[in-house]
Amino acid sequence: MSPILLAEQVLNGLQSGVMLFLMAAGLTLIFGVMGLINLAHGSLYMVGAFAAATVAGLTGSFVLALVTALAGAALAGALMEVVVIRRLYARDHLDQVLATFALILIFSEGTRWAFGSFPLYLDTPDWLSGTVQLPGGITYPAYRLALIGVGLVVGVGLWWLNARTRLGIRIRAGENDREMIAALGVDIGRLYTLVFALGAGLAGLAGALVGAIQSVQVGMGEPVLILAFVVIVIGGIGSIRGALIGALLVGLTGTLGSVLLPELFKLFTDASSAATLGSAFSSMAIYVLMAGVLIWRPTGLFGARS
Amino acid sequence: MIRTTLLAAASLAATTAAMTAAAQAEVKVGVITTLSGGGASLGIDTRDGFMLGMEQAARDDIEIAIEDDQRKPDVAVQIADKMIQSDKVDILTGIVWSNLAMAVVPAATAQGKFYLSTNAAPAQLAGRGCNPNYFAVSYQNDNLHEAAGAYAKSEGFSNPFIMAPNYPAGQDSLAGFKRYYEGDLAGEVYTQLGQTDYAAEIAQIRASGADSIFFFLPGGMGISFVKQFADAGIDLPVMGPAFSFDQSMLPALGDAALGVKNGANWSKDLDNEANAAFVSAFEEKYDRLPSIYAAYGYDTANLMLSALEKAEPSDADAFRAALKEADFDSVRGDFKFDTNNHPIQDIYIREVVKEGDVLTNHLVSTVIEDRSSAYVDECKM
Amino acid sequence: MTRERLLNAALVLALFAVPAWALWADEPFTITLATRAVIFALAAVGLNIALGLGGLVSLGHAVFFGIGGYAMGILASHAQNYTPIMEAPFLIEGTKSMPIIWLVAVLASGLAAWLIGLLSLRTSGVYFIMITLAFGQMAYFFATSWPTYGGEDGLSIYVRNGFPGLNTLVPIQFYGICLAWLLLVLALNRALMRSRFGLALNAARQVPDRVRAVGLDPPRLQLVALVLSGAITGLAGALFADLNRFVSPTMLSWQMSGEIMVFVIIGGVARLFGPVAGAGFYVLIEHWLGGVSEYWQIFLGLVLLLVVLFGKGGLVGMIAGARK
Amino acid sequence: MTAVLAATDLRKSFGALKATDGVSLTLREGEIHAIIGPNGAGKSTLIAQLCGSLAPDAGTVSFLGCNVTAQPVAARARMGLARTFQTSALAMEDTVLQNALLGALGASGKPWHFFAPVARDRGLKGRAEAALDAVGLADLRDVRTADLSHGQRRQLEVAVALTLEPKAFVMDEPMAGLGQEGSAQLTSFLADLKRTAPILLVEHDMDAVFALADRISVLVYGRIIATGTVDEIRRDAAVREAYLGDEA
Repeated sequence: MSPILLAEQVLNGLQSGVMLFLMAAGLTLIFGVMGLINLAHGSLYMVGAFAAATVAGLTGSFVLALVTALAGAALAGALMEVVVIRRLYARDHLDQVLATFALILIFSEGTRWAFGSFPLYLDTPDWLSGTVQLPGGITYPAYRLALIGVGLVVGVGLWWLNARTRLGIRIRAGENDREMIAALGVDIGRLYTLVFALGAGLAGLAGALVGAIQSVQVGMGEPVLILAFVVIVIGGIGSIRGALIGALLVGLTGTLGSVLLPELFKLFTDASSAATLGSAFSSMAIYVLMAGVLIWRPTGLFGARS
Repeated sequence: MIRTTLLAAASLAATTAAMTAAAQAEVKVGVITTLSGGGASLGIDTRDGFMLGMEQAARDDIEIAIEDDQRKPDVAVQIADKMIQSDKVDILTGIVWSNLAMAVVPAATAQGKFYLSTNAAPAQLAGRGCNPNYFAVSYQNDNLHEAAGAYAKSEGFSNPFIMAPNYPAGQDSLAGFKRYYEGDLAGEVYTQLGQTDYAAEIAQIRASGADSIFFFLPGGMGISFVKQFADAGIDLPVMGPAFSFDQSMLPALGDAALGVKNGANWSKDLDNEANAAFVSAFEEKYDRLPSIYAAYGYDTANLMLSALEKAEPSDADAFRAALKEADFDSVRGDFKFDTNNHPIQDIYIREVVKEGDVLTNHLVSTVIEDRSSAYVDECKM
Repeated sequence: MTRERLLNAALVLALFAVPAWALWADEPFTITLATRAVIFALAAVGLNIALGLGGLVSLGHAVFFGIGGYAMGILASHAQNYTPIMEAPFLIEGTKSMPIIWLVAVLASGLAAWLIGLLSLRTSGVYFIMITLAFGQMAYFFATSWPTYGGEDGLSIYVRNGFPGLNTLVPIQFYGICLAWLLLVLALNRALMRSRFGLALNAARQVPDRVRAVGLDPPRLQLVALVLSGAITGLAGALFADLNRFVSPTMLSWQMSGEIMVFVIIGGVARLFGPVAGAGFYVLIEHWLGGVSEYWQIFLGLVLLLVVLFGKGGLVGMIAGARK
Repeated sequence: MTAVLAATDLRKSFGALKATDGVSLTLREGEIHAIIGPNGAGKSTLIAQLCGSLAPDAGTVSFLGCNVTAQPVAARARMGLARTFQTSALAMEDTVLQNALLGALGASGKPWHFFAPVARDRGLKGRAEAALDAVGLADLRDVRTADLSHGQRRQLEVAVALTLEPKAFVMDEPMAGLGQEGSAQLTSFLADLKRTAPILLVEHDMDAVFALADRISVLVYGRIIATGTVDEIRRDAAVREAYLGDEA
């Protein structure tokens, strides 16, 4: 494999990692602050994609579509929090898993009921179509490059929010001591709704961004959801930094695994079987990575030690 | 809603029955297809095409039960059991997916029921596992991939890159392509089932020096790949089976699909009377263009009706013979069954074009005439 | 307690009455449906040992269910095709005999549970949920892409496997086998809950520190619980595969794990008959709502949500009141 | 006289904080050895190391003459080291008797019986009931633990420890949250209990400590600044300084 191709694959891995980060950041934030495990996070991703596809179809504006996706998913998230989620904070993980599993069913079939069973159309904007030449002779799709950029901007934004704003201080306080900040007069209910909406908005944004290069359809959220869980578990639940590192690790492992493993098997067997075997093992690669990390560090790379 | 629900006496034993006709029905048909969850669009088209055929015939002695398999094999088996045991159906049909067909068909035919496939037709059931009561009205799974292979050969491509998901239908797909193409390959890649990001594969394609691309990625996978491929700025001819470029998929694909050549055994501009009538009737009734699944569903209904004209399913031998005659006007033109109960038909190449604002397919050429299936000799029947 | 006993008795009665009614009314499909409920209940009883008694929230029980299924599929398909599974170093042939299949299913899924437990029990809480999910996904993807036994297409067995003296193709007879297993396992589960092991495991869930302080080792107790749990769910998987005469990777999917968990929670966690009530309710709802609307899963979701939010203790808890 | 339980130069740091800084102490046959010290002195960390739930960075713990530094909690418990917890660690959903049975079960070392009901296990039951009798909870044996009063839970904690027929007790603030009457009761109970096995007592209640202890060690900032009899400790200058801020 040529160095250029390898470099391009590394970029691909980064790009998929960055998108996973958008999902994982919300999940890990919600877990860190509220102690809630939210399986329905993938549904918010789907809501974002559907909102974007609808708005883009009506107005033709991609930027407007993204804004709607973010706002729409944040709104859906806030609604979800107020109606259902806030009743779950005091419950154990088991109840949370089941209730949010139920939410997946409701969201998925509800979306299908509203939008039909056919995939929707959402495309990249003209000004981001085509490719750009990167140094070293790499040809790379402009849109994917933009995705990496957006992911980094969100990452920096989250860091800024966390470290430099009042909201961030409250969020960190909420992670450490719930009773204390309630005693200090912070409206903890509103803080939770806000955090949940923030996480939901990020998921919606990811859904819209990825929806433009994938298929906008019911059920699109679940595979991403599972990957996002893998990411936050690897990174350590509650840690934004862990989510970023975990997302990049998972993105790179997934992409490079699917490229390199078949090459590896070609050393032992014919091209067709190597392709089959390589694909079989690469599909398990990230889960092996996760199991490995947990066995080595039972609370993830950046998780709080018990 | 086609179905009515009867709640049986005990609430612990609710039973549904579905009917279009009164209780004096003489023939019962069970349609098992995917109506909810991912992949529902294919099942809905199958059902709508099938029901269009049934409604045109307007026979009140045929009772039809339709159930949603949720694309889950165990649910499909459960429904089949129910239809056979409780509803006492004579004929089953409607399954979209090969894995569901493999779960249902062998057991159903073993119990003496007829199964007419509106889509899935896996290799096992065409070869060693063939059964006199099993008829594939659609095709044999490999056919449309073979068409793409034949097209690649006729176009003089010498270095195609081929790709499919890593599961039996995907492996059959690439085998089908290679069966008719026979030349060198720039690369052969198996992706993951359900994969949504193809950046890595696209980079490999770019680096491989391929002169064309063949891929089989059903459902959302195909939409993702085509969009991403269009963005990658690689200017190569693209081929695939009809599934990813079918009418139900095109709106989600957008202009990215323009110009793609796809292997099919039906197209809405196929020039025969039955097809013209079908297309206009479907559009009128459902207010959308028919997909290839709708066409298969419609043909299946008409094949079944033609056989019912001649015999009752209770007389299995006579009914089987009547089915085998295929005495109906297929929307695909000439149609007959080979010894393994799979069709012998022409296979075409279509191209995705734009008619006004609407994306659709046009016929380009006939690439294989009177194609049967690769497994016909393995069928001892 | 008496109300719970009454409910349990009613459930057992229903397990006999429903198929009896179906037999009388000539509704064989109701028997099939009841068989499905009984098998799901058995799988959930298995999970309930880990989850209810052991406090191990496993989102990977589909692995054991699927391994049981594939034990049946692999053995029976080799017998069906007259090809041995292995010739060297010694000959292993397929079989169509249920008792042997059950034994293999129980051993294989128990072994898998032991391996998964050894690695997973290093973690706890959400990490445990997620690592079991990860093992489930590994098994799922492996089964999907491993072509030898059908991959995504799965394995179809044309004729149900045999049990000496019975015709398993007759729905009521196969139901009888499944019901016998369920009742036997429930009896064992009841004994287990009252045994030394049950006492220790129950305490290990609530106060692991205390259990350590009296000289017992919570992870070892939990590992054994997981093995028992996995083996029972594996047995259910073998029966489920035999019910459908078919096995595929869907049995290994995370949705399957979720469904088994749903049976337990709707029914009532750590309640002896919770899984039975939950699985019965689920099959009923699925069947009934599925007949009402294409979008029945919305209603299923709503029902689940209501049970979790407002029905503490699941169905058994709602009907029979809080424990003790 | 040989020590039943002994710590030698234990050290444990969390980052820059030296929670245990070279602690050596012994627990002798027949005595109550109290450990006192202001909040944050490192008492809980010390207990955790003695009982095995926390591994020291350096130093050794020996019990009955064996070096148990590397042994986990359960192994030390099986050897006869019984502890009670500061906040009751009891199975709240279970009955009083079941909690006591758990202790007896742990002492038996045989939890791998899957079918025989515990309720008919004479050996275990006898042991558990004897322990409940000893602390005066016999009448409440079928009450759910969650329904016990705070004081009763403390008694149950002791009962569970008793079922182990231990060679030594480690008690983490057994008086905490008890009223005056409760404290007095427990005090007299512990005074008898030390004949069964010596007690390492971590306690805030100074009345109880001064009434019970044969020896006292004072822990400040991870170090033992004094060990001695009640009178010696009362007079100790360093102790006065630590507690009262007196200049020596």
